[in-house]
This record gives sequence, structure tokens and C-alpha cells, in this order.
Amino acid sequence: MATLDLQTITKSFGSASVLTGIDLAIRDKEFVVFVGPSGCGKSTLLRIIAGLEAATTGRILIEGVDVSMAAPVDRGIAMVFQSYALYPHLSVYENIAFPLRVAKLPEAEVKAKVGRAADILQLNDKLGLKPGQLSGGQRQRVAIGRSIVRNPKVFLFDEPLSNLDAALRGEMRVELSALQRQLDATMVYVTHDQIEAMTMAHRIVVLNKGRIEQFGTPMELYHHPATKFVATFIGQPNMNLIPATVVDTGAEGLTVDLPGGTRMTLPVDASAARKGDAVEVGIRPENLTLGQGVSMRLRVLERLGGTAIAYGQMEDGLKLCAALHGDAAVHEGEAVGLTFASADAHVFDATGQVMRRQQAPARAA
Amino acid sequence: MATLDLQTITKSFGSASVLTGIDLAIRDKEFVVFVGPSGCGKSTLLRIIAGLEAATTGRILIEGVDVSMAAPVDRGIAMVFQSYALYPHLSVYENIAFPLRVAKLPEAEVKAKVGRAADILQLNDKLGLKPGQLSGGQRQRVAIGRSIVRNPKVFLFDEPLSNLDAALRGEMRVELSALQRQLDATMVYVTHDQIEAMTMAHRIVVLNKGRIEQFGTPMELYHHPATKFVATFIGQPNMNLIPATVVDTGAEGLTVDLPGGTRMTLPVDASAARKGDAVEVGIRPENLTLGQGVSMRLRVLERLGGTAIAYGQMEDGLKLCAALHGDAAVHEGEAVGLTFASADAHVFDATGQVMRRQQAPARAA
Amino acid sequence: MIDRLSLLQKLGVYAATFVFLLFLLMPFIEMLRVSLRPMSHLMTADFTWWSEDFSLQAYRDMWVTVPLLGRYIFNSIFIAVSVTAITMVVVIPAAYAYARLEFPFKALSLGGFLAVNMFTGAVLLIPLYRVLRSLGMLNTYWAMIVPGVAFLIPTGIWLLRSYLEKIPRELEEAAFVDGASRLYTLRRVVIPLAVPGLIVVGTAVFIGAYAQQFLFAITFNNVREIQPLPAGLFEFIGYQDTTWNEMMAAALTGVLPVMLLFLFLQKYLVAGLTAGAVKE
Amino acid sequence: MIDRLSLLQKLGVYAATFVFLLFLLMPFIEMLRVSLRPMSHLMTADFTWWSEDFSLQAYRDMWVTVPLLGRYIFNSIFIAVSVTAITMVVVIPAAYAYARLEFPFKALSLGGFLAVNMFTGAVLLIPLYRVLRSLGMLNTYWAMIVPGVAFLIPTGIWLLRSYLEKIPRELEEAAFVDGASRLYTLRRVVIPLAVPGLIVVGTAVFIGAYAQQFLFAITFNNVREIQPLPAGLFEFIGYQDTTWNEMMAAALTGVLPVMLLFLFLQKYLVAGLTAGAVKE
Repeated sequence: MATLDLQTITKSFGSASVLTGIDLAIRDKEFVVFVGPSGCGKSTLLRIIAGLEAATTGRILIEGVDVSMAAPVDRGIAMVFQSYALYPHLSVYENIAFPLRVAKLPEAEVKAKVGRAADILQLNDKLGLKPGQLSGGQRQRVAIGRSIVRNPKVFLFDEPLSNLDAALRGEMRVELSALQRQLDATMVYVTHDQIEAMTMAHRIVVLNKGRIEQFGTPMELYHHPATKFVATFIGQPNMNLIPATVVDTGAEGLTVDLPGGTRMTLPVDASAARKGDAVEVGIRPENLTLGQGVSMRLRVLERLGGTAIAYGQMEDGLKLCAALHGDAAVHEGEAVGLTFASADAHVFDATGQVMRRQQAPARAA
Repeated sequence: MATLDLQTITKSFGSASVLTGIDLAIRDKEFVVFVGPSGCGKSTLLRIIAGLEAATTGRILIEGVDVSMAAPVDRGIAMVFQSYALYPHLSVYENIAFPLRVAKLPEAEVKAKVGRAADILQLNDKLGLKPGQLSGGQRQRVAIGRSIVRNPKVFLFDEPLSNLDAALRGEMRVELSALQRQLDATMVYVTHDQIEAMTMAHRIVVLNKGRIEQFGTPMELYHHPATKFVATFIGQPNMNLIPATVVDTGAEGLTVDLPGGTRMTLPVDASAARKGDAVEVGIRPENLTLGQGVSMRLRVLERLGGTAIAYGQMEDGLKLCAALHGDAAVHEGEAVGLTFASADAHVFDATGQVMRRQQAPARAA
Repeated sequence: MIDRLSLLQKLGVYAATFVFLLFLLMPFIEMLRVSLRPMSHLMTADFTWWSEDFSLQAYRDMWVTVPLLGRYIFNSIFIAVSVTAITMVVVIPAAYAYARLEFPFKALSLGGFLAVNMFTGAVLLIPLYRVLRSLGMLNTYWAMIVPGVAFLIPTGIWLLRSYLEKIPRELEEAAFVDGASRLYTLRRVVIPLAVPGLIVVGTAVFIGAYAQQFLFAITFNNVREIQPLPAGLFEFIGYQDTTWNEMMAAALTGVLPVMLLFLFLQKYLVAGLTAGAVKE
Repeated sequence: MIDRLSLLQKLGVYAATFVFLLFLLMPFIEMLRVSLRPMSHLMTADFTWWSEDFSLQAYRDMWVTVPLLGRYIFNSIFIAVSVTAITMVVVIPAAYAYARLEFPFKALSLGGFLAVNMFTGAVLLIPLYRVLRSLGMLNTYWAMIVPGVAFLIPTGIWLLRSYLEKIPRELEEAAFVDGASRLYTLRRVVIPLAVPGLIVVGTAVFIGAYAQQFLFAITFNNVREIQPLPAGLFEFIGYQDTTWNEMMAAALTGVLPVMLLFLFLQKYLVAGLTAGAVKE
């Protein structure tokens, strides 16, 4: 339905800078997720798009029209709040009808539009109830119902699943994905949960300290994280980071010494690296296997059926985590050797920037 | 250090019954997790053990001594609260020392005990700070510090990780497991998160509507759920439940007709079943593979790298979920056939009770 | 939390509660006792809880002694109701502004309101007299209504503000996103949710208005027909002796209709007093 | 939420705020003006904001006209401070009980407190007189302190209770689990965390005590030496004429030390007024 462009958005509260120069072009019908740790500015950015807060500088364009100074209702956006923000004294019907009442639509039109929204969200038999009588998932659906009756161009979601329990969260994730396809709408979704981001988004914006760390598809972020921050934020359990020293650079990659003395040549773009540089080798727990390589003392083993997550420490105290086969014959307290394929390694320089991997899955998911 | 026995504990608020006849024997040095949906009574049960609420009937024994009428401090328990309950006006040192101050210990002894707790929890350089200056994980550690200075016999944890973000939660889970080993203490831990329960517990108590549904090791619960409730509560994504009709019973198991006409013989104890009975066949998403069996229309496919979670609906509207290989050649919107090994199936009768599986992984994890 | 008290401790708690309430209620009990006894027995010093000469005679005689008594009771209630109505009309938007908006001198003026209350009693009577005289309001109902409103607005804002702050901000933001104006939101969202708080604050203002009218009446009004009850009670003080028993009976009778109203509102008052944040 | 106002609307908001504050502050301004002008010019009806004959003469003369003025100011503050201290000692445990414990007649007595306040002004004066007389307290400081305490306890409980309720219950439960008694918890956990609330409630009680003393003083006391300022002001009313300007000057001077204290406490007051639940 609509494109959404953010141009050099900044936001400061007094002397505290919350957002610094956000540039972003969201395509029509795209499902974009803003993800990042708390305090990264993702909610503020959403509220600026909604018109609940004013950007300090910068422009917001919806369908190419500058709406930076427009009221929320004139921007063609709708927002679903974290707490759902349902009016406890109004029925489900009146909650969904609220935006239409504000717009003073005739009763017949209100009835038709609320009915259509209730159909989509399977709320027909709940219209007479008060929000207090609904379950968490139903309240969530009422909040979505209120947002769709106005046929907005862009939907904004502010951590809509954070108040639900784990099982329901998984279910609603699927419902929201399906809804986005059904409505064929542009959606912007804020969450701190990287799993939600990875499973729902067409493209993900990773925010950190008010800046965009990376903007790309889930698989791009997983296989080609641009920075150490993205690499450790995406994926569960977190990527391991092992300090290493550059001993050689060449066309076939970067040769490094790992702690414990193992020397490996990693297939990354080593053009900027120099002999003797301190780098960090990133390796995902799921890419570590038992074998000769680095050694750690196993502290805790979590058996999850198919896999077992092994947590341990290297001699110098560095924590490591490996996702092993469920039947791995290792025991808590013993020393375990771990190895990995050189193609699975990520390398980050001292500033946290990645060295481009040469061999890795294709960019398309 | 101590055993904990609950004998026919019940609790009612007015006419509302919250707990109905809880019997439980927790072993010395055991890590037991109470898990269940909100409102199942798990927190109330913990508060009764702590002495914050009185049971309506029943007895609590710690190390074999009846403490039902004793004050919390005389029970030899310590509790870590969901909000951590740190005193914002006191320093970390004074927070940890609080129980010792109440007990009017001499200053030298207080200093020694707080120092020891701070060593264990790596809080030595934070003792002068106020709780407001700490991160979430550090506050958590201070709360634990306050609980260990008194050398309690039993530690009680009330959803201690629910205020932390996902990454930190994983880390603290490992810390807590390690701490339990280090202190060699009996611990009771309440959570609504089945993943925490599965990864941390020696044994899990699954509570539902004030009753114990099952008490066993994580692997027992995963492979041998006693009821439909436990089966769907444990494991993520949730177990699929497919309605089926019994066509034959025998020594080799139960023969059923699945929707779509497939007939399978499932190796379960079918002695109580009768021909024509309606049963539900439970099958975990990770045990479903592509093939001839039941058919569903694929609605949403979440690609998670190694695996892809497929959500769909059968013809009669029943929702199914399957965890497929990441490279599975299926697309959203198309019909997909799914099959499973008969040994992986669980069968539940009309009352939700399981029929014992004949072939299944050993009971020990 | 469990408080395990021995039987003796429990008895102690109940006894302490009883003594405390008795201390607070002492003047009322004294009023009731006096109103029930004949004048001639009043000066006997013995204090008994129950006496055989109790009668309702004073409740009959008082209407004769002070013929305008009914009028005084009406005036009292009329003035208190008017003050409450006018105050609430001003207080609701003002408290909302203090709860939600940012504006210059917000904290300072909120503190200043407290200071205004300090003068309520006496110090301000003389300048108020001058202000009311120059406005031509002396010896009218306005003389008792306007000062009441002026002094109760700060208290009302102060009390209502904390109720409005408990209404989740997201509810208003949601209305704002849907195109509702501040006033529409106040009318359709905030006020309906604040009803328990409005009842409590309205009651508190009413009580304040009732308590204050005496001072304003004796200072700014000397027209008998519009005098409120507390001032009218002085008519029981005769040239030769004062009919204390009738005076107390009249005071209790005047408050009775209000007490019945409170009893009727009790359920809402308790709800308002114990209300936390609005849950959805 | 963003409120986009045009320049004209903004000017309107400021103008409305100004008029509203002016209305509230009018009596003070009038007091100040009168105190600054010589007696002979007071009766000229013209209202001007600033006049050339303003002088501080009245602030010097007043000490001569009423020699005990200093004593009156001291009495006022002494009575208000005593009332506040005694009230707070009773209110803190009582408010804690109302915030946290369950006991019989809880809601009813809380509502009853409101009703007590209704009588503050006048109706209760006469029975109070009788009670105080039989206790032998007339014409002592106690005559002005005891009724003040009795009437302010309900208000104090009412106000402080809502502050104490904001303290997370888990903090107290944690102390309880660690073996602390109710009183230890109150002393070491609850009171330190409630300091902003205690300052606000203490201030409100002090203001109430200051405002009420006039009525109690003129009714229950006729000893000049222990009279508080508001009653002492009447000495400016002479046989022939009233030195209005000195009276106003004395009223303002008497309140000045209190105002300075408030200014000093302002930071804490604002903190208390704007405080939400205690965060860790």
C-alpha cells in the first residue's frame, strides 16, 4: 500500500542524543522489524513515525509525501501498543469502532467496517464483551481490529507480543505473519526479541545506541553480520568470540593464531588487516563440534533432546558455548576439545567491523 | 542440605480453590522447578513454602521437621523475588547484609559473610553502589547474595529471570545452575517458561489449575508426558494433537484411523481402549517429516537457518506445525504431506490421560 | 504476609483500635448525649453512657425555638452543593493539565496551591472582605460560595491529579493516534475511567465546603434568610440561657441528609479509595 | 504526545493560566498593597498596581501598636509545629496499617474519617468546648493543639496512605522472610522510602494546623500570652479606627518564616508531589 522513507532522523532529549541520523527506505508491502536492546531508540523511532513524538531533525515520507508535521491520523498510520491500550469501559465493538466514532462516520458504515474487521480476526462472538473479560490473545486481536478499521497505509506495532506467555507468543507470531499477507500492508514492528525479528521480518533493522547497525534480510544478518554487535545479538545461543592474532594475510584469507596455539586460515577479505593485529574470531555455537582445536572446561550441559548446549570456560577464563549432538559423550567438569570449519568463522577487527566472508551461503534466504 | 516435604497442601481464598491436595517430596540437594501457566498456583505454593502465606490445610516439613507454623526465618529458607526486592536506599553491601543486621550479628561477622557472598557472586567492586546504579544481571546477583548469607537450607526462587532480556536470561540460567552445584543446596524455582524448567531442573513439577499434573525429570516429561496438558506444555513448538478413531487394539498397540484415511498402529499400552473410541494422537513438530500421511496447507514458513518451522492447517481447520530441515523444498500456500514414525506418537484418551508408550527412549536423561 | 498474633496481642490490637476511634468520635458522642437529655439535667457532671431521662424532646422543640431552622439546613446544603459543582468544573480540566501537560511554573504553582491553603482560616478574611465588598457580593449567596470555591480549587486539583495520573498514558496516546483531540479524549476516555476518583474528590470538596461555610457566613453575611446551619445554630444562644440540647439536635439533624447520601455513595467511595491504576 | 498549537493558541493558554493564578492570588496582592500604603490613603477607591506612596512604615509601626506581636508569631509557629509533630507520630503507623493490614471496619472507618472532617469548622466547637473544659485544657496551649491533632489525623492518614501503598509489597515481604518484624520493616525499609511522601504530608498537616488555629484560639483561649498570630491580629482593631496597613503587614510578616522554610523544602516537595512508585 505504501512506502515509508526516513531521512536523517535525529532525536535528542535535552543534551541526551537518542537517535543519530537514521536513514531508512521501507518498501511497499514490506514487513520490517526494528530490533535492538532496551535503550537503543527503537521505540522512540516508532513513536516518531507515528507522530507521538517530534523528531529533532529529519523528514518522514509516506508514499513520497512529507508527513513530518502532520497529525498521526493524517499520516495514514495505525498503531498497536504494547499494553494494547484497550478502553476498559467500552465494549469490544466500541473499542474497534473508536477511530470511526472520532471520524464521525454514520452508524451503518461503522457497523459494516467493524463487522469486516471482526470477521478477519474471528471476534464476531466477542463484540459485546468488555476487554477485561477477554484473554491476552483476544485483547491483542481487538487492538489489531481497532488498527485495521481505518484502512491505514502503514501499521506500526510496539512490542505487541511482550505481554503474552511463550506458547501464545509463538501462535500470535504466526497469526501476525498471516495477517500481513492477508492485508497486503506495509508493517513496521518493534521488538527486543531477536527470534521474533528473525521469524517474522522481510527485512530487519538492528539498532544500537541510536544508530542503525545493519538493515537486511534475516539470513543476511545471520550469515553476514556487518558488525560484532549484530553477530552477537542475532542467534541463540550467542556467537562465541575468540581473541586471535593475525600472522599472515593473503588472497585465500586471513591466517590467525588462536589461544592454545592452533593456527587456521579463515576465508575472509583480509585486505585491511596487518600482521600482528588483534582480531576476534566469531563462531556460532551450532558450528562448533567436538575435536582438536580450542579447549574448554565444561561447566554446565543443558540437554534439550535433539541437541545439548555445552557451556564452559577456556583456560584464560573466556566463556564458550557449543550446541552439540544430544548424545555427545561429555560430562560436566571435564575438559572438552572443540573445533570448527574455517568457512563458518566470522572475523571482526578491533573496531568491531566484520571482514567480509568469501565462502558463505548465498545472500537470498 | 535439606529435604522438603509437602503433605496434602490446599489453599483457598474464600470460595476460590487455588491449590488442591499438593503432595511432594523434594530430595536433598535437588533442583526442582515448578512450572505451569499463569494462575496455576505455582507462585502461591512457593509463598506457602516460604511462609508468606498460610496453607488452608496440609503440612510442610523441612529436614523432616514440621515448619507449617514457623516464621520464614525459622524455616531455614531464603527467597529471591521476581522484582529482586532490593532496598533502593541501601548500598549493595547493606542489602546483602540486611538479614544479618536483622539477626543483630556483630560487625566483624557481617563483614566476613558479606565478603564471602560477594566473592562467590563477583560483586566485590560493587559493594558501595546503590541498586539503582546496577544492571539487571547485577541486581539479580545482589538478590542472590542476600539470600545466601544466612546459609539457608532451602532456596526459593520466584521467576527470578523474567525481568531480564533474552540474552541475559540465557547467561543467568547457566550461572544459577553453576551456583546450585557450588552451594550444594536444595533449590525450588518457579517459572512459567518451560525452557528454563527443561534446562535447569533435576526434576520438574508441572502444575495446572492447582493440581500436580506430573513430577519427573525433564526427559521423562518430554518422552513420557502423563497427560495431554503436560505434552502440549513441554516442548517448543507445541506438540500437535490429531483426532483419531480407534479401529483395533492388541498387544502390539493401538490401531487408529487418522483424518484423511491413513491407518496406523501405534505402539502404546492399549489395554483400556475400546474400538470406536475417540482419541488424540500427539506428535511433536520435530518428529514430523515430509511424506505421505496427513496433509496440510502451508500458511507460514519460518526459516531459522538449520531448521524451518512450517505452520499450516488440515482440511478440517486443525492447525499443524512441523519442524523441517532448513532446505525443505516447500512453499507457503501449497499443500504438504507429513508423516511420522509410529514409535514417536503419543496417544491420549478422551479424559486427556496418556496411554503408556511401549517403545521410547529410556527414562534416564 | 502472615501476622501470627497470640490471642492477647489480637485483643490488644482491637482495644487500641477501639480507643483510637473513641478518641476521634468523642465529640460526636458528646453531641448525641447532650441532644437527648433535658436542659435541666445537662449541668450534672456525671458522665454515663446511657441515662433514663433520654428523650427526643429537643428534636421537636428546636423547630419552634428557631423557626428558620429548615431554611438554614437547606442553605447549608445548597451552598455546599454549589461550591462542589463549580469547583469540580474547574478542577477536572485543571487536574488533567497538571497530570499530563507540561507548562511553565507547573511545580511552582502546585506548591503555591498548598501555600494558599495555609491562609484559609483567618488571615485572609479581611482582604477577602475588601475584595468581596468591591465586587458587591457581600450579603449574597456568592459571598459564601466564591471564597469556598477559591480555597477548594487547589485541594481539588491536588487530590484529583493523583487519580488521573493512574490512567495509563497509552490509552490517551491510542486515542490521539486515532485522531481524537485532547478534549474528546478527556470526555470519552479520561473522565469515564476517573469516575471513582471523581466521586472521592467530589465528596472531599463537599465536606470542605460544608466545614468552611461557617467562617464565611459569620464574616461576609448578615442576612438571616441565606445563613447556613452552622451560623444559624447561634440563634439557640438566648439572652438568658442557651438551649444546648436543641442546638446539638439541630446540628445532628442538619448533617443527617448528607450522612445518608454518603451511606448511599459508600460503595463507590470505598471503590475510589482503594482503586489502583485502571486495569484493562 | 505532541500538542501542536498555533502562536495564538499558545498566547491564549498563557493568558488563561495568568488570569487563573491572578484570581487565586488576588487576596494576597491586596494584602501586600494595603500593607505598603499609609492609612490615610487606604480609603481612596482607585486600584493601581503601583503607587508612589508605597513605604515600609507599617512594618516598623506594627511592633509598637501591638507589643506582643513577636510572641504571637512564635505562638503560631509553636502550635502548628506541635500539632504537626504529634499528628505525624500517630499518622505514620496508622497510615501503614491502612495501607497494608487487613482489620475490621477498615473501609468504614476510612470513610468515617472523611465525615469527621465535615464538622471541622463550627458544629463541633461547642461539644469540643465542653470536652476541653472537663479535661481542664481551656486557656492552655493544649486547647489549640489537641483539637488540631484530632481533626488532622484523618486527613494525614488519608494522604500518607496513598504514598505508602506505592512502596512495592515485595520489599516488605523480603524483609519479613529475612526475619524482620513489622516495626523493624517500618523503621528500616518503609519510612526511609516514604520520605518524599512524609515531607508532603507533613507540610499539608502543618498548613492545616496553621489555618485551623484561629478558630480554636478565639473559642478555647483568652490568655493573651499564648494567643497565635491570626487571633492576635484583632488587636490592630482599635476603639476608634483599625490600622489595616499594619495588620496586613503583621499577617505577611508572620507567614514569612514559614514561607522561607517552604522555599527551602521546595525541592523535596516537588519530588514528593511528582513521585511515582519507588523504583529500585
